[in-house]
This record gives sequence, C-alpha cells and structure tokens, in this order.
Amino acid sequence: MRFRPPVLSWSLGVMIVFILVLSPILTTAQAPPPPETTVVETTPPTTPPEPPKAPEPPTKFTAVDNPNDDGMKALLTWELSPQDNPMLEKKENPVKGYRILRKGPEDTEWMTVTVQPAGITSYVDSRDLLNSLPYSYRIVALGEQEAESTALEVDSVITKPQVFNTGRLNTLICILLFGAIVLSYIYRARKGHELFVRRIAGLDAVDEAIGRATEMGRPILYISGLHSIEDISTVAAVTILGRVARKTAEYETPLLVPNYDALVMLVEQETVKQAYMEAGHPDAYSNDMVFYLTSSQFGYVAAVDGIMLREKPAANFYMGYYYAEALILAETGAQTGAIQIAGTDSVTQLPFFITSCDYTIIGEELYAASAYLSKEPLQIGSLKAQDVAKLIIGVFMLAGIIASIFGWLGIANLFIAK
Amino acid sequence: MKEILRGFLKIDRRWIFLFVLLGVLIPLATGKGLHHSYPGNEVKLVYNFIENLQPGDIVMLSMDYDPATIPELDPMSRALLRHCFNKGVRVMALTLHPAGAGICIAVIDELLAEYSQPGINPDGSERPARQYGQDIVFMGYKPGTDAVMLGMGEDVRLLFPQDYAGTEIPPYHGDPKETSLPMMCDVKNYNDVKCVITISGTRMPEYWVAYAYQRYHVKIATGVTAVMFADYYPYLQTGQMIGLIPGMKGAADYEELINHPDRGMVGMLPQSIIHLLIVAFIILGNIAFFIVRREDKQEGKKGGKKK
Amino acid sequence: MKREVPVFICMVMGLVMIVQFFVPHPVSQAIYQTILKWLIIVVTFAMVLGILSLARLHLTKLRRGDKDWFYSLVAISSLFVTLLTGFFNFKITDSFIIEGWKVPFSFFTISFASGLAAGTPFMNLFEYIQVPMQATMFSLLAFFIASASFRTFRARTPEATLLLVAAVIVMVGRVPVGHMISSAIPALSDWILVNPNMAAKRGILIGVGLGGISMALKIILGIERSWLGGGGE
Amino acid sequence: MKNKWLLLLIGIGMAIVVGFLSKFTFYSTGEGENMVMHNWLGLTAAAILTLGIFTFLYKDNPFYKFAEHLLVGSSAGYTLVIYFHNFVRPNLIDAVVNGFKKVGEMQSAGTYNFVDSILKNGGIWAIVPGIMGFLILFRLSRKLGWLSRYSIGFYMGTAMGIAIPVAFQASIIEQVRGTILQTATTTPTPVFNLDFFAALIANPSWSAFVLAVSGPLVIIGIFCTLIYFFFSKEHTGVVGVFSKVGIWFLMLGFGASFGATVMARISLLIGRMDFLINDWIKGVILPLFGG
Repeated sequence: MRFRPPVLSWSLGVMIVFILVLSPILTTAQAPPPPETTVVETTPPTTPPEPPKAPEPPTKFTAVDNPNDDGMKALLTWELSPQDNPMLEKKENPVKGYRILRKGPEDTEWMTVTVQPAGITSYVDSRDLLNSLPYSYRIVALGEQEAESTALEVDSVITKPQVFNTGRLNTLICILLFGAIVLSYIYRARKGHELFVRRIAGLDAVDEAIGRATEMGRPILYISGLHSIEDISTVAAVTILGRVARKTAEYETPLLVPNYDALVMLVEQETVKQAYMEAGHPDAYSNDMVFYLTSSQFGYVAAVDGIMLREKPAANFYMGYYYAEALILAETGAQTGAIQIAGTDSVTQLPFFITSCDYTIIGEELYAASAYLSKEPLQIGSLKAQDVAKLIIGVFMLAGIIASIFGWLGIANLFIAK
Repeated sequence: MKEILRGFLKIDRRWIFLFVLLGVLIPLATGKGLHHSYPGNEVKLVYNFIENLQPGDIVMLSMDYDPATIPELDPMSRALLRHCFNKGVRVMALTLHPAGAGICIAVIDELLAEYSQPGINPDGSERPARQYGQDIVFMGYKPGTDAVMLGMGEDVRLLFPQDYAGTEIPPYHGDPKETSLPMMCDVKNYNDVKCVITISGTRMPEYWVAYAYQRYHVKIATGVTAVMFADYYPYLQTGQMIGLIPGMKGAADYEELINHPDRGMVGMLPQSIIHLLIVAFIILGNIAFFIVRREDKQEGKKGGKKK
Repeated sequence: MKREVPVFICMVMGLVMIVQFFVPHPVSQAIYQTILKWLIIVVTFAMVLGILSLARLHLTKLRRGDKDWFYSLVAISSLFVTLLTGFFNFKITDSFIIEGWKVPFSFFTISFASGLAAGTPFMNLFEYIQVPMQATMFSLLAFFIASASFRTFRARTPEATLLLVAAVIVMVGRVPVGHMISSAIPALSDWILVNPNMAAKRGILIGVGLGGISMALKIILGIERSWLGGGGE
Repeated sequence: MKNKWLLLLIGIGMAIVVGFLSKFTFYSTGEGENMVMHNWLGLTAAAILTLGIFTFLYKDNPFYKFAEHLLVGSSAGYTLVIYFHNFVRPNLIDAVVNGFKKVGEMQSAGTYNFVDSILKNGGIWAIVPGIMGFLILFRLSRKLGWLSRYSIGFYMGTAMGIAIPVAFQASIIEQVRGTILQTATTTPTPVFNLDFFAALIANPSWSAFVLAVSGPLVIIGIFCTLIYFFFSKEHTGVVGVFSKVGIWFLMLGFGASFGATVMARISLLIGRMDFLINDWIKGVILPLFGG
C-alpha cells in the first residue's frame, strides 16, 4: 500500500486515544450514576397489615431522570424480591409482578403508573410527566391475589432534558475521525500527490456503450433509480450522468433520461445542460431529454418499458437505488438487445442486475465511479480516505473478534447504535 | 445437431413465458394441488405448539400485511385459524398494518362462515360451531407499532377499548353473559395468551421480538414472505421465535399438517412446476452451451476462422 | 449569488441537522420534526413541475400529431380526470327510483374537499385502475425471473458457476420436490441463504456506508457540487 | 384497422369513466347481514387492463400502450393529490392560516407582542417551506431559473445532514458489532464461538461441525468482501487472492437470494391469475350471464 505512514499512524493514533477516552464515558452512559435521593422504607398507610401470602419487597429501589432524552421521563430500577425466581414458571413464582406508584407535587394520593411482570428490574416512566417538578415513586411486589409487599419509596425525582446524547458519542467520534481522514487526503491530493485507483470493470464499458450507440444511430437511455435526490446513490448517479451527457454531446447521440422523482429531474436538467455547454453543443440540449414520468413504482416501469420497445435505445444505464422493478427493466432491455450497464447499492436487487446486465457496478464502486471517471484529485482523495477507514474498521473488527473469543466484549460494546 | 443446440440457446424467450403461464394457469384453473409438501421443521415447531394447547387457550394473531403480499401470507392466516378452530383454541386477532384491516375482516368472515355449523375435524373428533366473540375477536388496526406492543403487555383495553366493530371490550374477569365478546373476559395482557403469531411482509416480527418477547417473555411465532425468510433464521436458532412459516411453501406445509389442503397447497403445484422448469432450462442450457463451445473450439483448431 | 449561496445554504442546513442528531433536547426534536414536514412540501412543489413536464411531453406529441397521438391523449385525459376527482369531491347521491324501476343514473354534488374517502370516484380510479395494473406489472417478474435465469445462468467462469449452483440449490430447496429428492437440499439451501449470503450483504453494506458518507460530507462541505448542475467546478 | 382499435379503446375508456360516476356499476349478492356489493364495471375494467399489461409479454401493442399511458397519467396525478391532501394542506395552507388567525386574535385581545406572535408561532414559520416551494417554480422562467437552486440546496443539505449519522449507525457501527457478535440473541454470543467447537469435540457430528464452522466462515466472508471493495490496490498478489474469495462469497450470496426470490415472484403471478379466475370470471362474468 502506498499510504504515507504519518497519515495512517496519525489517524490510528487518534482513534485509539479517542477509544481510551471513550470507554469509561460509554460505560457510564450505559449505567446512570446512582442518585443522591435517599431510599426510605415505609409502610404505606393505605395497605392493611400484611397478609401471609404477601411476598418480600424488592431491594435497592432507585428513581432518577432518564438519561439522553428530552426530559419528561424517569428511569426506575430495582433488584428482584428475594422470592422472585425468573427460572420458575409463572404459576410457581410467588412474585406475580411489581406495581409502581407515583405522587406528583400537586397529587394528594398515589397513582399506579404500571404493573411490571416478575423478573423485570427496570422501567422508564414517561406517562405525562412534567419537567423540573419533584415526583415521588413507590414500588411494591405483588403476590397471590395482588397481595402487596411493603413499599420502597424514593422522593423528589426531577426530570430534565439533556443537551448531548452520550449514547451517540461513538457516532460523533466516527464522523469527526472520518471527516478528518477525508479532508487530510483531499488536502494531500490538492498538493499533487499521485494517488492510484484500481480499474472498475463496468466503467470502462461506459465509453464503449456510448460509442456503439453512436455507430447504430440509436439513443441512450439513462435511469437514475427510484430514490429522490436525498439518497446519496442518486447523487452518484447524477454525477455519472454528467460524464455520460458530455460524451453524448460530443458524439451528438440522442439521450433519454426519464425520471421517477421530480426533484431529481430538476437537478439532472441542470447537469445535462451544463455538460452540453462544456462540450460546446449548448444548442443540442433541450429539456425534453430529461423528463418526468410518474412517481408510482410500476407505472414508471411500464412507461420505461414502453420507451425501450419504441425508441430502441442501444445502451441502457441503470444507476442509483432500485427495488423489485430492477429485473423487469433489465430483462426488457436485454430483449431489445441494448448494452446494459447497471450500478446500484441496493443489496436485494444486485443479483438481478448481475445476471441480466452486461456490466454491473457493485455497491461502493458506484460511489467510486464518479471519482474514477473524473480523475479529479478531490474525488480520488476521498476515495483513498474510504480505504483508510476500511482498514481501521477491519482492525477494530479483528480486535473485537479476538477479544470476543476470550469472552471480553468491551470492543464490541463500543459499537452500540442508540 | 449444433444448429439445433444453437437454436435452443437463442430460443425466443416468449416460449419460456408461455411455459410459465401454462404452468401457473392449468393447475389453478383445474384447482389441483400437490398431495404432500414435506413440511419443514420450522413450520412443524409452530404446528406442534398449537397442537399441544388445550381447548379454551388463547393465542394472539397479528396479521400485519397488505394486499401486495396476500397470495403468500393469506393462506397462512387461514391455515392457522383453521387449526385453532379445530382445536377449540380461541384467537384474539389484530393488525398493525394500516392496510391490514380489510384483509383480516375478509379472512375471518370467510372462516367463520366455514365453521358456522358443528362438524367433524379431520382427525375425527367432534367440534361445535365457532362464532365471533366466543372463539375469535378482531380488534382492528392501531397505529404506533412499539407503543401498541408494549401497551398490550399491561392491558389490551388501554389500546383497544373496542373491537373493530365498536363493541365495548368487557372488563377483565367480567361476567361473560353481559357481553357479546365473552372471550375477552379472560384476556388482560400477554400473561393470558399462550403465544403471539405475527404474519408479516415487513419488518414487524423484529419489533414483536424486541418488545413483546424481550420485555414480557411471550412466545413469538412468525409467518413471513419467502424473500425475508433468511433474515429471521437467526431468531429461530436463538429461540427468540418458537417457529417460522416461510412463504407459500410454509403455508402449504401447515395446510398439510392440519390436513386441510387450500390455496397454499394449490399454489405449490405451479410453484414446483415452474421452479423445476427453470432449473431444467438452466441445466439444458448449460449442456447445450458446453457442447457448442467445445465444437467451436475444435473448429477453431482446424480452420481457425472463428475467433 | 447563483452558485455560492445555494452551496452555503446546503452547508448550513447539513451541519444543523448533524448537530441536531446528537441533541435530545425538545427544541432540537421539534426542529427535526418541522424540517421533515418542510422537505415534503418542497418535494410537492417540485412534483408540480414534474406533472407539467409530463403534460408538455404529451401535449407536444398531440400537437405534432405523431403516430401515437392517441395514447398521449389517453395519458393527458387520465391525468386530468385523476386530478379533477382528487381535488373536487364528487359525492354520489342514490339513484332515484320510478315505479320500482331503478334509474341507472345518479346526481353527484361537487365540492372542493379531499376526494380521498373510500368509494369516491378518485378512490375507485385508484382501486380499479392503478392497483390492478401495478400488481400485474409486478407479477411480470415471474416471467422475467424465468427467462433471466435461462438466458444468463451459464457456467462460463468459476464465479458464474458458483452463482448458478447456489441459485439452483436454493430454488430446488424451496419447493417440496427438494425434500422428495433429499432432505439435505433444503438444509443446504437454508445454510447458504443464512451464512454466505449474510457475509456478502454485510461486506457490501460497510463499503456502501463509507462511500455514501464521504459523498455526503463532500456535498455538505461544498466540494462535490454536481447537484448544482455541471461537474465539480 | 388502426381506427377500429382506437374506437374500441375509446369505448372502454368512456365506459370506465362513466362507470365510476354512477351507482349503475354495483350489483349485490347475498341478503341483509352478508350482502356484498360488487363493482362489476370496476372489476371488469381491472381485468381488461390486467390482460392489457400481460399482452406486453408477447409484443408491444395498442392494448398495452393504452394501459401503460392510462397508468402513467393516473398514477402521476394520484401522487400529487395524495401529497397535497396529506402534507401541503395541513402543514402549509392550514398552518399558515391558523398562524395568521393567532396573530389576529392577539391583536384583537391587545396581547400582541413580536416574540410570541412571530417567533413562537409555528404557523407563521410554515411560510418558509412555502417560499422554498415557490422558488422551485421559478425553474419555469429562463432568467430566474437559478433561484430554484436555493431550495434544492436547502433540500440537499438537510437530507445529507440527516443521512450521515444514520448511515454511520446503520451501516458501520451496527455492522461491526454484528460481525463480532450474534446480535439477534437476547444475550449476544460471539460469532466465532468456541463453545460450538467444544460441543463438536465432545460429540462429533455433521450438524455440530456445520454449526461450529459457520461463524468463522461468515467472518472470513465479510473480510474478503471488504477487501474486494479496496480501491487503492490492483487485485493482484495477496489482495488478489482475498478479493477473489470475496467475489465468491458475493456470487454465492447473489445466487442464493436470486433463488429465494423465485417463489415470492411466482406467488404474485398466482395472485393475479387468482383475481382473473375467481374474482372476475367466477365473480362477475358468470353471475352477469346467470351462470
């Protein structure tokens, strides 16, 4: 690999430092700090003298503000009553469940919040709580016929919203780190370092396909998927369309771009127009090249199939994201004998493109495509950054697997999406 | 010979289309089905679970699918309902898919009509007539997937004060005589149902496991489309689902287990025909392909005119 | 003004939304919900342009009177009828009865209200025109999946061989015939479905994730501007 | 010849449109409780159009063209209507109207102040997307078309900002965890699980062997697939070998999911045939002719 050592070691170093900082914070994020509130054991006036069947109460009842939320939620935890044995069947278990009661500042008496089944040790109360008001909580274990144990009580819990979700710290670190890598490589590319990119089979065929269409004097059909412009694969498709349009402009090959999404149509009209201007044929462009059909999946397919059968394009491009319609398009295209080049990151549809298209650009290659075609240092740089990120991810996965074999899940637990 | 093979390799796809069409049309028109579908273990698990229930036990059936997946999933609902009705197991039906209500009503009405008279089960035992409110209740559709699943762990009445027709749900342990839905007197929450069966063409089963199973430890059985089946296999291995009914094949399996062949079984014939048709075409195609290629190579050696 | 401002707006909004993701505070949640609604509104306006483009396409065909003008007429009129019945609620009154003979005509009142209730002409058009045709387009896959597998499953290369072998095993394993032959086939097909399949998907997903994120970053930072039209500049 | 076709198709079209506007299209079966209304014209139209789409398999023909254009036109209109009624009306029109109402009330009540009436008034803010939308419409003008870029920029930025963290969670963080741990389980177990090997050694059996090697195999597959997507190096030497293995895994996976999809697709066709045979022929045609 031709990575300049500093960058790689630097980014790895940063990552490890982050992890060292991160692991304690994350672990604390898992288990919120014990509250300052005091645990008082009282016999509620309401309950009659204990009937014999009443189970022992749970222990260590705590109630705190639920972390990482918009407030208005209280996190209640307790330890099972000594008699509560989750291993037993529901019938045998002397403890039937836990009733949780709440008393707000204005309330005069306790209201039942919920009854949780036996074996459960935590509950998040979000039932019309208000922020920055003191609430009191009580928990009792329930036995046969709802016989209540003595109650545990926690006073003056105050819920408040947080401004940072510590559970998502790992995501933040990933973003910062990856952003840093991308920028550093783009910077290096700007400085004019030669950066190598392997060839991507499908893309070499693009020019060939356009050339063939030109010889046959037939149009080219370009489809940019069924997602709107907010999907990144659609953006990649638009970028590739830019290159294709420039070629068709040079060769003066007719270009057809039917659209599923109106916003994508607007963007593509700009892109294609620009491409024709750069190729020096602004007059050859018309808005009828890039047009909208319908935003109904199979209505769109029906129309595109019609276009294929009537206009007989010599080359079909399917870039972007696809659903079940992929095979219908590709097979109809094959029927008309067109060269077909597909590129998608939709895992479920790749099999069908692979089988019925001449060339298929798989997953990430679609994003690499724009870089590969343009050869702009900016693009290539970001491609390099992705490889570095892959290395780092690989290292972490390997470490995590080895650790997990010996039963240590610390690394795996760094990668929890909340 | 070679020309024939070449011709076969370049056969007009419309012949294949014709074969597929006939392969589906003829069995459906004649209404003939396979006799055996060789049930898979994942389906047997579900069947045995229901089979071992006592009459009067209650299961929750959540039909979370829309018209697009009816051909695959409807047969499952029917087979399951038939099994429950035969056994006298009572069913609390609901749907968490916005487009599901109409489908559920259609299926339930049809099954109730079929069981409107006392009859003999396939295994020879007598069974009384099954009726709405007594043996099955349809709660209707409720938005808010996870909230509904969690809520029903406390009390179904919190989310479904009435059934789909607007009939009041009687109180828990209420007097069965005072209501038209006596069955609901015995249902408060998951503790009162033996298992939840979710039939879905979406990611719904994952939610059921995440909320209903992991918090309330209610058993989950699932019916899914053939496409999604693989995604749920791990849940089966780890015992988070007690069973899995995959696609139309699964439905046919179940129909065989309760030996009451229906649409699933009818569908199995065209399915088998076309699967085999495709496989046959692939194999023949490859044989022809290899023969032609070998002869081309030989020609290449001889004359060298082919490149 | 024509390029810099949009790029700037894009950058600001992007950063705002990223920050928002990490802030559970009610205010940020409210912002998120509101913005989502806004996006859909923008899309709807774009859709108007789309419809206009569709209409223009077919109107030109009509004016030019080229050989498929009739179908353009069909498209235009169905579009028009749908919009009409959708924006104006045609409420059907009961057909009246003369001496027990049911007159097969009925009055309908027109009001500017959502024509989305079940049984309205709009919904009928949806239920009896669109749904069946879309379902049928969908079902064409049964034919194409057959022709595709015949045409393309040829053991040209080791990779192609793997592809077709896996496909054949799973296909046979999914129908009763597979069990008839040997119970090993279904087991094998399930195993392939669960293990190698999952490995491949995961590998692709990680790559896709990275590629997509770097693209998105470049857009937010104004490095990738293809969405403005034109190449990188 | 052509004209005959046209007349036939126009006839069908008119019939459909008229049909949907009149009660004439309904006939009922059964009595009282279980009386069912059938829209025979609707079902017939659906059936005819279904056949029309199927004819496409033979070759392009007027019948298909008719169905196709009908579908495109109506579905395009449908989406717009749905979007309008479900999103624009409540979130733009109604919201803005209410917003101004609120301001008016405050003024009439004399409690008007800028902060409450503008900044804290969600309704007023709903004007922003309205403006964004109108900017898009400027695309219709040659001179001011560039204004539409403002709203597209707004849209792009927002979408990308939302996409980035989600993508990291879904396709990086969760996937890494999923590679290390079998996350479907309530108590996660390692994918590379030594217990399985222990079980294998304890009582060697085929199934135990499969269970034991599956995990490591998946891990190898993931790594090799990742290496295939490595762009900084030509696929030669060691990298070449690994990426080759990666391709094998890809192909196995693709083949498997192809095979698994067949059943679902054929079910769809069965569904349509079911509609034609049971709902239409048996449900409409035969009853209509007293069958």
